[in-house]
Amino acid sequence: MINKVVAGADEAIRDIKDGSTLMLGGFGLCGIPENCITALVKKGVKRLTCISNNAGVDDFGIGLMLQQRQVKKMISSYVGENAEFERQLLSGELEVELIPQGTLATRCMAAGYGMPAIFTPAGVGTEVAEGKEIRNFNGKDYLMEYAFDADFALVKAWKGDTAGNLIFRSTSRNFNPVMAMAGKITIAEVEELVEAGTLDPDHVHTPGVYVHRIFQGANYEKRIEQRTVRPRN
Amino acid sequence: MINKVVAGADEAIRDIKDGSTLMLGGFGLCGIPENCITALVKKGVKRLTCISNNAGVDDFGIGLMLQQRQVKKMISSYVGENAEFERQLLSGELEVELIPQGTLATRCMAAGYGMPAIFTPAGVGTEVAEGKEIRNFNGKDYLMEYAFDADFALVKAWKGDTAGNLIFRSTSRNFNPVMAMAGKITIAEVEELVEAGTLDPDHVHTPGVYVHRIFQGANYEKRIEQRTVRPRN
Amino acid sequence: MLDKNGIAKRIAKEIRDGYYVNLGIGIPTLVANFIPDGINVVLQSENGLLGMGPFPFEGEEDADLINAGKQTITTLPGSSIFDSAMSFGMIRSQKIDLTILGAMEVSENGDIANWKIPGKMVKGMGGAMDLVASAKNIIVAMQHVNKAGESKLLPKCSLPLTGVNCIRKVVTELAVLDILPEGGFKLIERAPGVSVDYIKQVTAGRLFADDGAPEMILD
Amino acid sequence: MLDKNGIAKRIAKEIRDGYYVNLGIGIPTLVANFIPDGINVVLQSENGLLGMGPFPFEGEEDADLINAGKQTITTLPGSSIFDSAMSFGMIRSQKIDLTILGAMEVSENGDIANWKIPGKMVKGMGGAMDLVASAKNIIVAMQHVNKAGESKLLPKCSLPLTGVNCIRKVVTELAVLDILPEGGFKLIERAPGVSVDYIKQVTAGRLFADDGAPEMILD
Repeated sequence: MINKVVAGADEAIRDIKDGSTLMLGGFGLCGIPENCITALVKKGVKRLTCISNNAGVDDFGIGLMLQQRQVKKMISSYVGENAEFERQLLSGELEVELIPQGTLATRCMAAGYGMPAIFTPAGVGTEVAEGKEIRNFNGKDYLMEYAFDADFALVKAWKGDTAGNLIFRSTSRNFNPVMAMAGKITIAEVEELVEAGTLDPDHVHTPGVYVHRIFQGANYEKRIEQRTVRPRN
Repeated sequence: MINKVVAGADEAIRDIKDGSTLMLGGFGLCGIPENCITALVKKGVKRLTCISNNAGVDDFGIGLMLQQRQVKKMISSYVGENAEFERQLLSGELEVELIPQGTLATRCMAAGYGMPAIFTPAGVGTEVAEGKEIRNFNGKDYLMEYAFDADFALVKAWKGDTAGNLIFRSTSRNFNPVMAMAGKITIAEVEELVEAGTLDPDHVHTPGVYVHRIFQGANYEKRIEQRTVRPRN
Repeated sequence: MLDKNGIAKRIAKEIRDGYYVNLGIGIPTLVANFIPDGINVVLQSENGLLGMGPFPFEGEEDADLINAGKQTITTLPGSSIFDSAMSFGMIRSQKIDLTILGAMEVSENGDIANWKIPGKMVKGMGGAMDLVASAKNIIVAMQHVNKAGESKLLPKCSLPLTGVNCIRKVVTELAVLDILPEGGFKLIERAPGVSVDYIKQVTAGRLFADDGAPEMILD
Repeated sequence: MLDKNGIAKRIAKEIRDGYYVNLGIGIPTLVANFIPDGINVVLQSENGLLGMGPFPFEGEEDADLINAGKQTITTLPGSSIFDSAMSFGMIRSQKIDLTILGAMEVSENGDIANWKIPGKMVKGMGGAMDLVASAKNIIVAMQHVNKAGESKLLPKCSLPLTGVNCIRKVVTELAVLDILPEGGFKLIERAPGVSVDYIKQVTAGRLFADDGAPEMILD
């Protein structure tokens, strides 16, 4: 078996450079690569293009990179809940490309599956369709959307093994598996790193072939964005 | 939760008619819907189009339907190991469309993901490309292949629950999950049917939304096509 | 006139046994509270869950288990988890029977605008464009008029579109309206105490109410 | 001249530490037996397995665990299972470092024919067309001449093609040959006891062997 383990976040992101294009897994603050983000802030790389469904909040997630003005462009489906983001956007410091959430997911999947483009009806007849090829199949219009081309994918899993196999927990799965398949170099951080042979091959969500580097992250905060509860009777 | 349970194979396939298009999961004899096939032979429906990676052997799998001359057309990637198949093909009774295995899988996936067509390089420059649209992306040629349109998908899982969630075991997974997503009506037979709530939501391979009918099959033979072993020292 | 819960309650009557349903943020989320007994429904959350349950009891929140509104939730027996590509795959392939979402504007040919106001900070369309482009059955839950008192049911949307020719039904605090295949809003039901004339007054798009419309019955 | 195991052994020398490898049926399958110690390799089986292990011990065969040749096999620590769409997805996206497969004919511009003989029963291409269209590094393992004594290394394939301009290296019982980007077979190594002249004689395509070629060293 091929060993993918690196010592930690700093080593994992060692070759992420100014101007790199990154995919970052997660939905809101759920399932985000916390340790990789901390390491990127520490490293101080600039002019990053970040493909991520959301942009974090002011003091957590990608928001931390925005505070340090490390992000040149965000490609996301929803970027609310972030005052610094709004400030940079309105001042022109930050470029934003908003794309439908399903299109975002499927353009990742396309890269992972070696398909240069896919067809989706999302955005037909809207400004999202501007400049894009429209094609009719069986009476319905679809946009042709291209596979993403990202230098690195940073994903967060629950468990991983030394061979790079990943298992996600609950809805923290979200974009992580499709981004893991799509990065030229995929870096996985996990809450628990185990020996190859520990995970049931039938339970693996992301086969190790997609993962180039894996490490066990430290001190997961796993912040909750909207704590909603119901009273006990 | 929505209950998808039917009494057995006969009820599950009740509305499969002469001339229906079926997808059948499995690779070789591994992970094939044995009970559905037995019920189809008993029912005697004719002129079926079968989308399946293989065509079984003379006395097992789709071979049983071939014996009864129930199949009008096979859409497969590999159809060896079947003398009756060969006889019907050479006599013109049976029509065969051979397509690359990855194209077969991806055309199923396309249907399941609501994508009318996909691009693949498989078959470019070969007779598989005849009459198909070729498109160049980044200097490489791809064929445009269409999503399958099947009336029924018959799949076989290891465990399933009353809500239709499926878990596959080992390499008997193969085409089953992608076909389960692709059928207009998907029928799942399982070795063990359990109550909803028994399966870990993180372990489910095929969410119940894709499965219209589920039943526990009887007497799985699970025949081995090529028994290869090594000696104990 | 209905309050938000009233709108949600009325929409809940559109749900049939065996439906898979996607609920948007806001009033649509409330619909889950009014699904009648004996009606089995599975709620999809497009971040990757089928079988969304209620909020957790206090102290049982799980950071790994949220809905598309980023709220902590629970699973139910029979739930399943999947990635974002499969989630939108099942939306595109029309495995979801009913989608309920909010809107800023709806036009008489079924166009919807609900994601962007020029000149204001745009947060993004999230999954809305995928949902409206693919769903076979979409109900909009919204107020009949905006804060400026202007009708949100228009001949043509003035805001940037989310999707075209896709909405089939609108439920507001005043009325239930179908969007006709040939265009126009057909008044189906009036909220208690609301007159046809008043609905006409606040509906800028073509309104068909020739044969009147009954008052809705909510219980 | 090499036997089948010799061909497999020579090909095994092309495998680098950390490679993910797909082995076709026949001689390619034998390559697994000759992977040098200290070289970590993961074998992919395109029916949905990474980390293919050896055949099971007698009595431990599992009908649910087979390879693409439909043989009973085992998994290894670190194995993973996936569906056919993901399997070919990883093939198309070039996550597999090396593909080794058999052929009926190879042409001097890297075309390959290995699935169909006109007039004979055609069993199908299986995954071969996907593999040759996508893999970045493909080695063909085959006999230099067919049963009729005709060269299988041709200026142009006569049989229906499996893929075009995709083969980079051919290993036969007589030689190791690279296919040059500009076309033509370049003799890299000779099997023990085989002369350049003999290789020239049984290679119908253009052969470049100007500076001779060393005898291969297998151990």
